[in-house]
Amino acid sequence: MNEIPGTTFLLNVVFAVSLLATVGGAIIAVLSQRIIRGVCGLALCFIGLAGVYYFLHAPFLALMQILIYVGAVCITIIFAVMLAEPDEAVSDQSSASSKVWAALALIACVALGWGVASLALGGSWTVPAQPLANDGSLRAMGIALLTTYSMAFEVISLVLLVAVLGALAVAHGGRVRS
Amino acid sequence: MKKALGELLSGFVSLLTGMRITLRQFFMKDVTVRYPHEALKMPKRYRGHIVFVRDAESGKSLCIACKSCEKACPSDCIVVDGIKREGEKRKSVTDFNLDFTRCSLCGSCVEVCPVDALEFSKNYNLASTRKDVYQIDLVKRMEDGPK
Amino acid sequence: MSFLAFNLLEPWPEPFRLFLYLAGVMAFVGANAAYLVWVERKGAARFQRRPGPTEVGPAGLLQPIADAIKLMSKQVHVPPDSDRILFRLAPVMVMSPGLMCLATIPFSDTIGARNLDLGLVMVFAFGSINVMAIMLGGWASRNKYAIISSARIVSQNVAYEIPMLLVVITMLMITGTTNLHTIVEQQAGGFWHWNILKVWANPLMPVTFLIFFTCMLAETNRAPFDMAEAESELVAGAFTEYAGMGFGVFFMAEYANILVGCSLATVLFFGGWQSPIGVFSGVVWFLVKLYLLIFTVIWIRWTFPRTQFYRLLNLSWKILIPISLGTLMLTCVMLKIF
Amino acid sequence: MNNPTFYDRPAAYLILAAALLAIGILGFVRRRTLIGMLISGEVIFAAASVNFMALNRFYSPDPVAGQVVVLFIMGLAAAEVAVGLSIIIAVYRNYRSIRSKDVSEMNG
Amino acid sequence: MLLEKTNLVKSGDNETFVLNLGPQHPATHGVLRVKLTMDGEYITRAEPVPGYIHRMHEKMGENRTWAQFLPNTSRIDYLSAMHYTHAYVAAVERAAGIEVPLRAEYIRVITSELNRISSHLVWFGAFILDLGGFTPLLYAFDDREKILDLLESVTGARLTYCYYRFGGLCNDVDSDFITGTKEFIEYLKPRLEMYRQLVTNNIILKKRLEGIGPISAEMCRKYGATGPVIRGAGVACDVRRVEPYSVYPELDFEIPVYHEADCMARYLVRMDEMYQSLRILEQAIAKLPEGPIMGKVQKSVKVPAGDYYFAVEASRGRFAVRIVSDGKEIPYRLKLRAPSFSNLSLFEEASQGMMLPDALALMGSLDLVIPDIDR
Repeated sequence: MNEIPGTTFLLNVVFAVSLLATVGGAIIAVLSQRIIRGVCGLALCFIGLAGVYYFLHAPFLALMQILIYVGAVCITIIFAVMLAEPDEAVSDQSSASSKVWAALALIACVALGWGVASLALGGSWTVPAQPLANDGSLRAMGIALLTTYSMAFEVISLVLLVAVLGALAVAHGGRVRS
Repeated sequence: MKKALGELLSGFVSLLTGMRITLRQFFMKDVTVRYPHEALKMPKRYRGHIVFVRDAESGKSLCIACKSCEKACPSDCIVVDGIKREGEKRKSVTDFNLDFTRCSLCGSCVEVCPVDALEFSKNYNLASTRKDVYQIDLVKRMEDGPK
Repeated sequence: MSFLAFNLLEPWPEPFRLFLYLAGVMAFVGANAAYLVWVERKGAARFQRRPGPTEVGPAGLLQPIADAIKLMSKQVHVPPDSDRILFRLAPVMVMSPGLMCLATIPFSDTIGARNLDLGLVMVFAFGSINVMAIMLGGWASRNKYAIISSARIVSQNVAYEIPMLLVVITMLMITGTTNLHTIVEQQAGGFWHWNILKVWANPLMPVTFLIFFTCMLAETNRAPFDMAEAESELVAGAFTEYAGMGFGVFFMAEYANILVGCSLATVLFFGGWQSPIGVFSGVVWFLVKLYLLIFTVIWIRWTFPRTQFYRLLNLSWKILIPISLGTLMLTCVMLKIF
Repeated sequence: MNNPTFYDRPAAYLILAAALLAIGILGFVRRRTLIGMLISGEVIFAAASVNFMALNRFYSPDPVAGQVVVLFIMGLAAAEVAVGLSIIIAVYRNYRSIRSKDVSEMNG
Repeated sequence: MLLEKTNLVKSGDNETFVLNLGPQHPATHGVLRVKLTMDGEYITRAEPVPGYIHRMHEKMGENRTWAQFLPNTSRIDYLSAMHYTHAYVAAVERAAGIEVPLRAEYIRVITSELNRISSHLVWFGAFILDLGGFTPLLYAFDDREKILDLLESVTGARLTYCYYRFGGLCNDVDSDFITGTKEFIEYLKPRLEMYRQLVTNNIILKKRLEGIGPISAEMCRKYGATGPVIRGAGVACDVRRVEPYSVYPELDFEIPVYHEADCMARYLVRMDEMYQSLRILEQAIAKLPEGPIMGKVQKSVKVPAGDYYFAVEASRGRFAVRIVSDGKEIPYRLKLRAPSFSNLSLFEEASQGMMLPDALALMGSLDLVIPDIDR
């Protein structure tokens, strides 16, 4: 570790920023009126999450998070927003009954979050006696993907292929040019 | 497949040819004239706004205020006035106003002039932010003029 | 400067290094973005046999500063119907990938902001943010031209990311590492060791480079692939509504991205800081290669007309992706044989 | 505090995951458009990924397993988004709306 | 709600939006507005809205003497001013029965063809600019500058020449002009070859123009499109051959015709026309006779009552002047038939279903000059 005392503090700050970005981004993602801002919030959430992964000693995952989620998923969603333009109207959010429902949903979700968090914290996790020999690097991951998890890897590629074909089929079906 | 590859190759060659040409131009001399620092000479027949021809002997205008130019002008931008002075055969000009904002530089006035009293100036630097710069008084201009 | 900050600061604690290299990279990107505009204008002028900027400073060298002052003094106008937050966020976002990506580029053996094991992945991860920024800018403007342009940017970038990543995977198979520093070290000892001439690993290596270069042009929205701001079609595309420094930042980001792309090409294909004769390697060689590539980018821009949008996509899907897949396969086979 | 590096404690990550889950479910309930629901779904996925990573990091002997699982989740999420969005576009083409309410009215 | 929505779908409501291309847009080269109804990037309807710089040239003609209208003729299509003046002057000459000396006719042909080359060079540059290539524009302007210098030395103006007069010309050409023109011919030939290599052969340009924007001969007839547009549709329609005027019958030149009817065909027609103009220039200079440059004309031209018509081949197609005179010193009616207007009017039909960049390539290949449309 570093000898300079400020380092730990700085890293803590960076971690806090990541956490804040993740949670804040998620809140923007689900609560903003305009869907396009929601997508931006999602992107922010993912970037924050990348930071979190970095602190979890998974830099490759952090970069993949940005590459796949921000670079592909968010952009695809924005693209869909452009095509379908689903700006939510403000009016149907403000009626009295919907406010009640919103409050109920909020309470339920907070309770859920609380419950899950306390379960997770209160659970008795077995700490392993000794870590495995591999270091969790990209190399180790590649080897694992092609040996231990080769079946899952194949299935995932199949799923992706089917998803691409399915998406093409579904999207093409609606596109009948006269 | 072979055809497609051939097309790809010939297309690529055409791109390289284009790049070769522009690169050759890259090392050639500039063709522009850096205007405020150097200026081109106006050709003999350049049609600027009109000015009076100065009589070689008297140094005065040849204009006889016949108003042909006023009539010939398609844009009505010339106003001429003259008086007949004592002891002179012809009228002489007292007022010759050119409204250059309306002039289309067609040269009708110069062509129609019976005594060839008008010529084109070589003045092309006519940019201004004020409109009254273009109300050119030819008589005054000749009197103030250097030659 | 960033490249002074490496060995000198090795014993220094991480946060200070972090801060210093950030400042260095920012200065480098800023200076380059500003002066590449000058280079571009001078280059364009030469190709068109004009003098280019001459009035501000000797040979117009102060022109970028004059431009910046002019842009900054302009009103920052946000169109009334636009999405204000996103409209202002986009120019900020668009600069960040250039800065992040450059942090991992090794300029020489000792000069480099950060030697990351995942350098190559990082460049692509942060490079993808750029698309989102331009797209958001276009969308937030609420201008029809800008929205068309946004849609184009997305399709274009998605289409060209695929062959680019395929090429990069080919490179990964040859180099066996994502550490850019190591990749350059592998290419030491003369130009015949550079990856572009590694024909025993893949006889189509120059073609691979061409694909990479084409994709880089498309990803950075450079002519002949500048669909995003095709001025004769979409006025200024996604940047139509931006005035003053907002536009200036987009403009600079384009050059920052070119800088990153050309740096990456230098590192991957041209042996980074390695000298072509095997001795006297150093940062000079990196810069020479980098700026030659940038010059080529400018040269291409001032030579060709713009492609059509669907031809651009066809080029990617029908030509570049099959060929890059082919080179990938070929590399697999070649690496297995030898 | 005996351990000042709070980024090295599992609690932070587990709470984060729970919070993301709650936010995601809230969004799933609140959002009225299909795209909004898709976004909320992504947040829930993120919660799951964080949990996997955190538990893997602190309580598992194999540092690779968690990463691999999260990679799989990413792949699945990408597939989900691709299919989901194409369905949304198809729905929009046919119903001119992507609100879940409007679309559900169309049954039959 | 349900019914409403399904109705919407059934009535063919697609995701169209209206895009105003212009009045200020880089691709329209002036103040032309085209109202585009777009489905994505596809144009479902393109409605040109001209008239932003209408200057009433025809009405102006009815309010001034025959000679006073001369300056106006250079300003209708400012890029081919010579042809327009030629048409007007020749119409009046035909009406008033004025003889034009042979030397003047040859000089008219020389200046007209120089003007045609300069006009095509501007089009060439602007067209490539429309397609996103900037550099050829400046090369073309460099060449054009040489033509402008030549014409300026004769006429005194660089754009609005107003050089022809009833019965002849206002100035004679000197030997400098003749040698200058000869030099220019030799200069331009390798330049055109350079353009062929740099632009015409370029794969990107070929892909952008070949098969794009087909305009059949039938459509040209329907809308009265002339010039390179109809010649690109396979019809060898050129006023210089169909209704010969001036000394064109004595000169040997070809009418370039392409049958593909696409943007590339129109492009190639114009590029070939520059070669042909060079050929005409060579011959006309070789044949240029000595003699007067003005015929016998009374001081103020009087046109006998009647209805007269004269057409010339301008750079953009057939330009015709119809004058109706009641014997007074001002025209009774003056009708200008401008080629760009007819060429633009087919844009609406031709651009249907095209993508925006293709439609702009089509518009560029029509070579529109906005003042010519609006007059």
